Amino acid sequence: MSLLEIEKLCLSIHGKTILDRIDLSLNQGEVRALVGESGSGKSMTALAVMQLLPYGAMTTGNIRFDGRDLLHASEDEMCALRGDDIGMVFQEPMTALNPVKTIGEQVAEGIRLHAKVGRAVAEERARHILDRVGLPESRFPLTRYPHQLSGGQRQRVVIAMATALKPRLLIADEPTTALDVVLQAQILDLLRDLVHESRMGLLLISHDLAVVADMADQITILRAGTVVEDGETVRVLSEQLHPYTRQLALASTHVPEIRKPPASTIASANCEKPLLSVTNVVREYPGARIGLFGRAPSTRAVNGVSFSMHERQSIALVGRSGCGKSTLARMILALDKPTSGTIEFEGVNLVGKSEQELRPLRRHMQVVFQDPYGSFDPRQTVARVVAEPLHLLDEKLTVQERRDRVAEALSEVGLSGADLDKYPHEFSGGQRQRISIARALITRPKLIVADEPVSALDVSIRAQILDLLAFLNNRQGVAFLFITHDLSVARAITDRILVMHEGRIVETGDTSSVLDQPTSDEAKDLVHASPSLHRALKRRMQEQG
Amino acid sequence: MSGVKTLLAVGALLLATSSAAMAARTDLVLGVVLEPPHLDPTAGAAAAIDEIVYSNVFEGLTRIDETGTVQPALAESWTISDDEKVYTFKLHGGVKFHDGTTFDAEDVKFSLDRARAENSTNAQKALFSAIENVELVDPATVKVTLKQPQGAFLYNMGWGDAVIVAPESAETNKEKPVGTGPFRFADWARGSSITITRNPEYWGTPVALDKAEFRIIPDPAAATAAVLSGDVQAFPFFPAPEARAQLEADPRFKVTIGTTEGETILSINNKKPPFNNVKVRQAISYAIDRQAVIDGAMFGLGTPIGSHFAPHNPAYVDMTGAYPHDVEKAKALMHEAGLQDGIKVTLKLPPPQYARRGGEIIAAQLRKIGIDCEIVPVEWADWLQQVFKDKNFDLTIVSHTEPNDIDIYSRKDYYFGYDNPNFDKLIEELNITSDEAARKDLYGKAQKILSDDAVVGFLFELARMNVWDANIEGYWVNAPIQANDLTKVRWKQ
Amino acid sequence: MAPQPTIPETQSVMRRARGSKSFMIGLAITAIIAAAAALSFVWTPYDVTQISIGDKLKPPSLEHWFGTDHFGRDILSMIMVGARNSIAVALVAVGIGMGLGVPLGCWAAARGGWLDEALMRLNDVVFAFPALLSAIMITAIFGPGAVNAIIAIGIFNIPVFARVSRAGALALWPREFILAARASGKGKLMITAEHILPNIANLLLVQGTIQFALGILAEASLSYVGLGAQPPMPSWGRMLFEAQTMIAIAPHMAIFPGLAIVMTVLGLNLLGDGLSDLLDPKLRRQK
Amino acid sequence: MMPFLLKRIGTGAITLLLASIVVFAMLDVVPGDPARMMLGMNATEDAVQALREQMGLNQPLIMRYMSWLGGFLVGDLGRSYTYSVPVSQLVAERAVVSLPLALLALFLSTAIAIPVGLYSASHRGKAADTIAMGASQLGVAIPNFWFALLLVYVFAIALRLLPAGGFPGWTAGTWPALKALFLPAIALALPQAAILARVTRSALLDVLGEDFVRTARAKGLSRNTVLWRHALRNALIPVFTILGLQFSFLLAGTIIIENVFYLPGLGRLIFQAITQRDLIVVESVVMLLVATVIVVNLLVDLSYAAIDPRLRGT
Repeated sequence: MSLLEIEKLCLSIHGKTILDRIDLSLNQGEVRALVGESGSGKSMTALAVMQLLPYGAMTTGNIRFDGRDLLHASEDEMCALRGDDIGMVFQEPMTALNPVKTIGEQVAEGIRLHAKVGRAVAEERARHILDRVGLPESRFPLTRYPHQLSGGQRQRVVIAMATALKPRLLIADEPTTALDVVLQAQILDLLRDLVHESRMGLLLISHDLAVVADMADQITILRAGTVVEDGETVRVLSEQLHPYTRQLALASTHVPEIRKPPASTIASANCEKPLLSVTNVVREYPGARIGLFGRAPSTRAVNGVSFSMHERQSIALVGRSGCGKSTLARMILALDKPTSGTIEFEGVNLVGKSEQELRPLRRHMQVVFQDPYGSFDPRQTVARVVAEPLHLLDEKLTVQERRDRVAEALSEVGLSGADLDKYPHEFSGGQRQRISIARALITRPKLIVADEPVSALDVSIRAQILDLLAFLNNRQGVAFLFITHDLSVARAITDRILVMHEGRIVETGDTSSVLDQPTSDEAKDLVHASPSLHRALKRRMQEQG
Repeated sequence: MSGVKTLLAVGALLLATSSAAMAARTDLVLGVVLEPPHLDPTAGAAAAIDEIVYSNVFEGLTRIDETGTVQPALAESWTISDDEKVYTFKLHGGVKFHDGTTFDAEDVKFSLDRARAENSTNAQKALFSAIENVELVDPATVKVTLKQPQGAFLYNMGWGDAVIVAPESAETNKEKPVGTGPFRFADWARGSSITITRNPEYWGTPVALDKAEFRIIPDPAAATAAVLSGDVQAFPFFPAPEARAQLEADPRFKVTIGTTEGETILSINNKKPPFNNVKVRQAISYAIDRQAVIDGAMFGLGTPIGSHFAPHNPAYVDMTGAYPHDVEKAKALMHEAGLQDGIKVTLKLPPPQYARRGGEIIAAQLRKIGIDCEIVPVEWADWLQQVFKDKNFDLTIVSHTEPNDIDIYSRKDYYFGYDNPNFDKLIEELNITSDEAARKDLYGKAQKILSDDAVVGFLFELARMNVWDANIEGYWVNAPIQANDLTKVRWKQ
Repeated sequence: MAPQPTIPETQSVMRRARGSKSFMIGLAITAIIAAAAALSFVWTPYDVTQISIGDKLKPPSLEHWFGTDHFGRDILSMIMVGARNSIAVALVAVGIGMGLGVPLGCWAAARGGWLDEALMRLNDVVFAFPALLSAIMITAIFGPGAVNAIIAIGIFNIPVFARVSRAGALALWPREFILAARASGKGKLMITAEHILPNIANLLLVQGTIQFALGILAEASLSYVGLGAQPPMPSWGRMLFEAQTMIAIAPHMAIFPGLAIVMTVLGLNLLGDGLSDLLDPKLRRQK
Repeated sequence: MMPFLLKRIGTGAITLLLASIVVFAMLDVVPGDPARMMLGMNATEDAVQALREQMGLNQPLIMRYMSWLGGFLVGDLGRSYTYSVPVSQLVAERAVVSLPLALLALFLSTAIAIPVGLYSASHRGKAADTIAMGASQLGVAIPNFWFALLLVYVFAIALRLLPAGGFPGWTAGTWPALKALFLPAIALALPQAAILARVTRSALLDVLGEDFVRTARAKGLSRNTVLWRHALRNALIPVFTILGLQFSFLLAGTIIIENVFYLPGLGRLIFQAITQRDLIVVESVVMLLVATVIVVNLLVDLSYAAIDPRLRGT
C-alpha cells in the first residue's frame, strides 16, 4: 500500500473547476515531483492533501494517507496529522514565518503540540533540528526573530518546522523558487538528505524540470488541472513521449535560433567608442543610526564596478540575489545616483545631470522590468502605456501619429494594433512582457536594460520572449544589458557575461567560455549550482547504468 | 424581556427606598446655574457670587429682605441727620468673623473706604460715590457723611457689594471668604460645588441647616435631570421653564414662580442710524409680540413690561399698552422713516435661554416689518466687550437684573447710547429726593419718557421659577436682590 | 495599506455593486437624505422660519409627521433643511481636506527628505489636537457659524488626507511602472498627475466617504454646543440641543433629528464600506 | 530599540513645541477681555484696567509666551484669572474626574470590542458576525451626546437607577463616584467600541490570510489556536493604532459628555474657561491634553516595538 494515494481528485472553488480527476501515489522513502506551469493546479493538490484549501473549495474523489481517508477526516484528526505525520514547506520563506515570534518558539510549538512534551524538552528538540538544517545554536540562537534571518535561513527554519517530528510525508511546494541558484542547490541537498535519513515520502512541487530531474524518482506532469503524464522520472524526461512533456523540456533548454553574425563584427566594434562605459562606480547606503550621533558603518551595494559595452552588444550581468546587480542597473538608467564613479552613455557622463539634460540620453536607453504585472499603470490603456516614452521626443506628435507609432511598436513585438485600447490586465503574462518590450522600443533606443525579463514567466512563454529579444538584438541592433540570476538565460542570448558578487565584478568574459570554464570561485559556485536538465538526466542515467 | 424589566424595576425600588429621607434632614443640595468666578462680593459684579454668599456668609450694615425692604443687619439701628447727609450707624455687639476676629467699627470703615478707594476693584463703585467720609465714633458706632443727600443710601448699603469684610481676611476672601454670617465657607470643588456649613457662633438667630451645598449645573437639561433624579433638592433659579408643567405635576416638588429685578429688553443702539430715528424704534416696539416671546422663550414665565421698571415695585406704571402688537402700524412707521425696502441688522445674543430663544422669535417678528436680523450668538465675554464696552451692535437682548436701575438710561456712555436731558434731570432729582411719594412720582415720569422714546424694546420682567423639594420651607420666592438667602430654610418634620 | 492599483472595469463594478448589500443600502440611504436636502430648496411641508407659538410641541401626527418643536415649527421640514446644512458643511470640509491634504501628501511623498519630515511633523501637530476641542477654540475665536464650522472641521481633514495620500503615494513610488515612467524622463509632478493620483483615487474616495460621515457627526457636535449654523437656519445638532430640556415632555424633538444623524452617518459608512470592498483588488482577484 | 525610541521622543518633543506655539497664538486672538469678564457688566473702566495690570495682560505677547512656557516646564501653570487659584490645582482637581472617566471608557470599549472582534472574525459570515457588525455600524453612527441623552432619559429619569449627572467626589466613596461615572463612560465607550470591534475583526481577518497562518496550520494547530497564538498578536498593531487615535477622540468626547452629565472634569473646565476668557486655563489645559495625546501616541509607537520585533532594530 502506498503512503499517499490520490484517486480521481476533483476540486472546484466557487464552482470553478481547478482539478479534474487527479491520480497520484507516493511510497515511503520515495520522491515524487509534481510538475506543471502556473495555474496547472499543483499547489491546490498539495493543499487538498493538507485539507487547508481556501474558503469555498469543494472536493470529490479520494485522498488516502496510510490508508486513512483524508477528505473525510474531521478537523481534529487533520490537526493531529498535520505537522506530525505530514509536514509541509511553502514557497515564500519571507512570509511563511510569524514575524512576531522567535524561531525557537515557532519550531518548538509543533513539537509541544504533537509530542506532548514540556517547554524545555521541546526547545531542546527544536535546537537539535535547527542544528540539523544548518542553523547551529552558536550562530543562530533560538531567540532570533525571522526578520533577523536571510531568505535561505528562513527556508531552513520552515523545513525544520516541517520535519521536526520526522513526518512520514513531506510536501514541499516550490521550496526554492524564491531563492537564488546557490541557495536552491543547498536547500535541495538538505531536503534530499532529510528524506533519506528518515525515509520520508516527499511530494516535491515545482515548475522547473531541471530541479526535479535531479531530485525525483517519480514524476507527475500536470496541465490545466489534469495529469498529462506520470511515471519514473528519468524515463519520462528522456523519452518525452507526451508532446506536452516534450514541449516543456524543449522550452526549458531553449536557445533562440537566430544567431549572431560572426564575432568579427563585434570584435571590430571594440575599437569604436563604447556605447556605455561604467568606471569605478560605488554606491553606498548609510548604516543604521546607532544612538544619537553614531551610525553603523555604511554598506557598499556596488563597490568599484567598471565595464563598458558597445552598440549591438548583448551582455549578461549575473550574480546571486543581493549582489548589487539591480542597484547597478538603476544607476545606469539614471534612476539612482552613484556615490562615486562615472557612468558615460554615448560619451556623456550621466552622473549629476538634471532631468532636462538627461532627456536626449534617455531616448536612447530604455528599460524592461521583471514583473509583467507591476510594470504597468493598471489604469492606463496599452496605447498610453506604450506611448509613455514618446514624451522624450522633441517633436510634438498628433494623437494619430502617437497611435501609429504605438501600433508599429506593438506589431514589432508580435502584438496586433487592435490591442491599443485594452488594459494590461486583459493580457497574459507573456503578452504583457511583449507590451513592456514595445514600450522600451518605441523611442528606437540603442540600449535596453532588462532586469530579469523572463524569470517570472512560465517556460514555454519564456522561450518565446527570449526569441523576441534575440531578434531585436541581432536584427535591429539594440544593445541589451541583461540582469539575471539564471545562467541558462545568459547562455541563450548574450555574448559577454559579467559575474557580480557582493558589489564587485569578479569575472568577465565571453558567455560560453565563462559558463563552461569558470575561473573564479564565485562563478564556479554559480555554474555548479545551476540546475540543468541535460546534466541531471545524464547523471541519473549513469547512476542507473 | 419581561424578566429584565422586573429586574430593573426591583433595582429601582431598592435604590429609591435606600435614599428616602428618614427624619428631618439638615443638609441641602441646591442647584445654581453659574459658578462664581470667586467668592468676594466686594470685588466682582457677578450675580453668582451673591447668590452663594449674600446673607449666608457675608452681611452688610443693612440687608434687603424678601420683599425688597431695607432691614437692619450688622447695624442694629441708625440715625439720619436733618440735612440727610450724615448717617450714624449703631453696630451689633458680640459679632465675630468666622476666623475668630471681632467685628467692630474699624471693620466698617475699612470696608467702605476700601470699596470707594482709587484702586478699588469693587464693581459697583457708584454705590459709594456719595460718601464724603467715614468716621469712627466708638467701636460700636460709625458716622458716614455724604456729599449730598442720597435717597437710596440705606438700600445701597444692603447690596452684596457693600458687605463688611475684615482687613485680616479681605485679600483672601476670593478663595476663602470670611464674613460674619450664619454660615461658614467650607469647601469649593471648582467646577462642581461650593459647600457652606453652619456657623455655631453666629450672633443672630441660628439657622436650621447644618450644611448646604451649591451644586453648579449650567445646562438646563442637566438641571432638569438633576432635579428629577433627586440629586439636588432645590433649584431656586431653575433654568428650564419648559419643564415647569412636568415638575408641577410631580408631588415630590413644589414649584413657585417669583419675581426678579430682571427687566429683559431688546436693547437698541440709539446712536446708530437708523435707530437714532424714534420712528424706527417705535416700529420695533409695535412689531414685537411680547406674549409670543414670553410663551415661546420662557414657556409663559414672565410679565410683560412697557418700560424699564419691575411690575411688583410700588412705583411701577403700566406702560405695556403704549405699543400694542401691531404689524401694520409698525410697517407704516418704517415707511415714514423711509425704510420701506427693509434693512439688514445684527442681533447679538448672549448665552441665556431668554436671549437665545427670545432672539429667534423676535427675529421672526421683525422680519415681518422688513427688518432682517442676522443672529450672532456671543459669549458673555464677547458681549461685554463688543456690545457693552465697544457698543458695536445694532440689537441685543439682555436682562438688566440690578434692582431699581432705571438710572442706567441717564448714564453717559452707557451702551444704549440714549441721551435725553429731560430724563437726566429726573434722575438727578431722584438722587436727592428721599420722600417716598415724590420718588414715586419721579419714577413714573421716568418710565413714561422711556416708553415715549421707545428707547429699547421692553419685553418682560424675568420670572424666577423656584423648584424645591415639597418638604422644604422658608425659602425666598422672589428675588428682590441677587441672593439665595438660606437663613430660614428648613426641612419640615 | 499599500494601494493596489485597480482595474477600471466599469461594467463589472456596476454588476458587483448591485450584488453588494452594504453598498446598495448605503447608496439608498444616502440618496434619500440627499434628495430630501435637495427637495428642501424648492419645497418643504412647512416654512421653517415660521414661528407659531400656538402650535408648539405637537406630537407626530398626520399634519406634522415628526411633530413640532418648541416654537411650533415643523420638525420634518427642519430636518430636511438641516440635511442641507449638514451635507454642505461636511462636503465643503471634506473638499478643503482633500484640496489641501492630497497635494501636500503627494508632494511630501514625491519630494521626500526634510520636506517630507517637516510636513509630517506639522501633520502630527494638527493630529495631536483633539479635533472637536480645536473646533471649539476656532469658533470661540472667529465666532460661531456655519462657515467657521466648515473651516474648523476642514482643517482637521487636511492631515487625514495628507497621510492617506502620502502613504498611498509612497507605496507606489518604488513600483516598476513608476520607474518606467521615470526612465521615460517624466518629472515628479507629471508622474504624480498621471500615475499616482489615478491610482490613489479609490483610496481617497473611500476615505472621503468616511470623512464625510465624520464631518456630519462633527457638525452635529459643534451645533449641539451652539457653535454650528445659527438660527433661523435649522441644524440637526442644535435641534438636539433644544430637545434636551424637553425630552420628558416632547421626546419626538430628540428622536427624529437624532435618527436623521444616525441614518446619514450609517448610510455613508455603509457606502464607504461597500466602496472599499468593491474597489479592493484583493477581493476581486479571488472572484 | 534605542534609535527608534530616541527618534520618536525627539519628534514628540518637536510636535509639543510646535503645538505650544499654535495654542498660544490661537488664544491670543480670542476676542473678549478676561478682566472685564471677571468684573462683570457694570464694572468701571478703572477697575478693569487695574485688573488687567494685575493679571499681567499688558505685557507683550512674546514675554507672556516665554513665561508661560517656562512655567509649564517647571510645572507652574500660572494662576487662573477667574478662580484666582493656581491652574495646576484646578487641573489636579479636574483630572481626578476626567482621567478615571477616560480610562473607564477606554477599558469598557476595549473590554467590549476585542472579544466581539475576535468572535466575529472567528465566526466570519455566520449570523453572530452579521449581527455584531450590523450593531457596530449603528454604534459608529450614533453621536455620543445623543446616546448620552437617551441613557439619561432611560436610566436616570425613567428608571432612576443611576444619577443623571454630577459627581459626588471621591471623598463620597468609590462606589457613588463610580456610579456617577458609569453612564458617561458608557456613552463615551460604546461608539468607540463599535469602531474598535470592526478594526479588530478586519485586522484579524487580514492576518488570517497571511502565509504564516497557513504555516502554523500545517504544523497541526487548530483554527482557534492559530487565532489566539499567532493572529491576535499580529493584529494588535492596527488595533493599537486605533486605540491611540481613539484616545484623542475620547478626550474630545469628554468635553461634550462632561457637559451633558455636568461632571467637573477637564472638558468642562476648558469649555467654561473658553466662555469666561480664562485664557491661561485654556492654554494650559489644551496644552496638557495635546501633550497627553502626543505621549499616548508615543506609547502606542513604543508598544508596536514591544509587539513587533522588526521595529526593535538590530
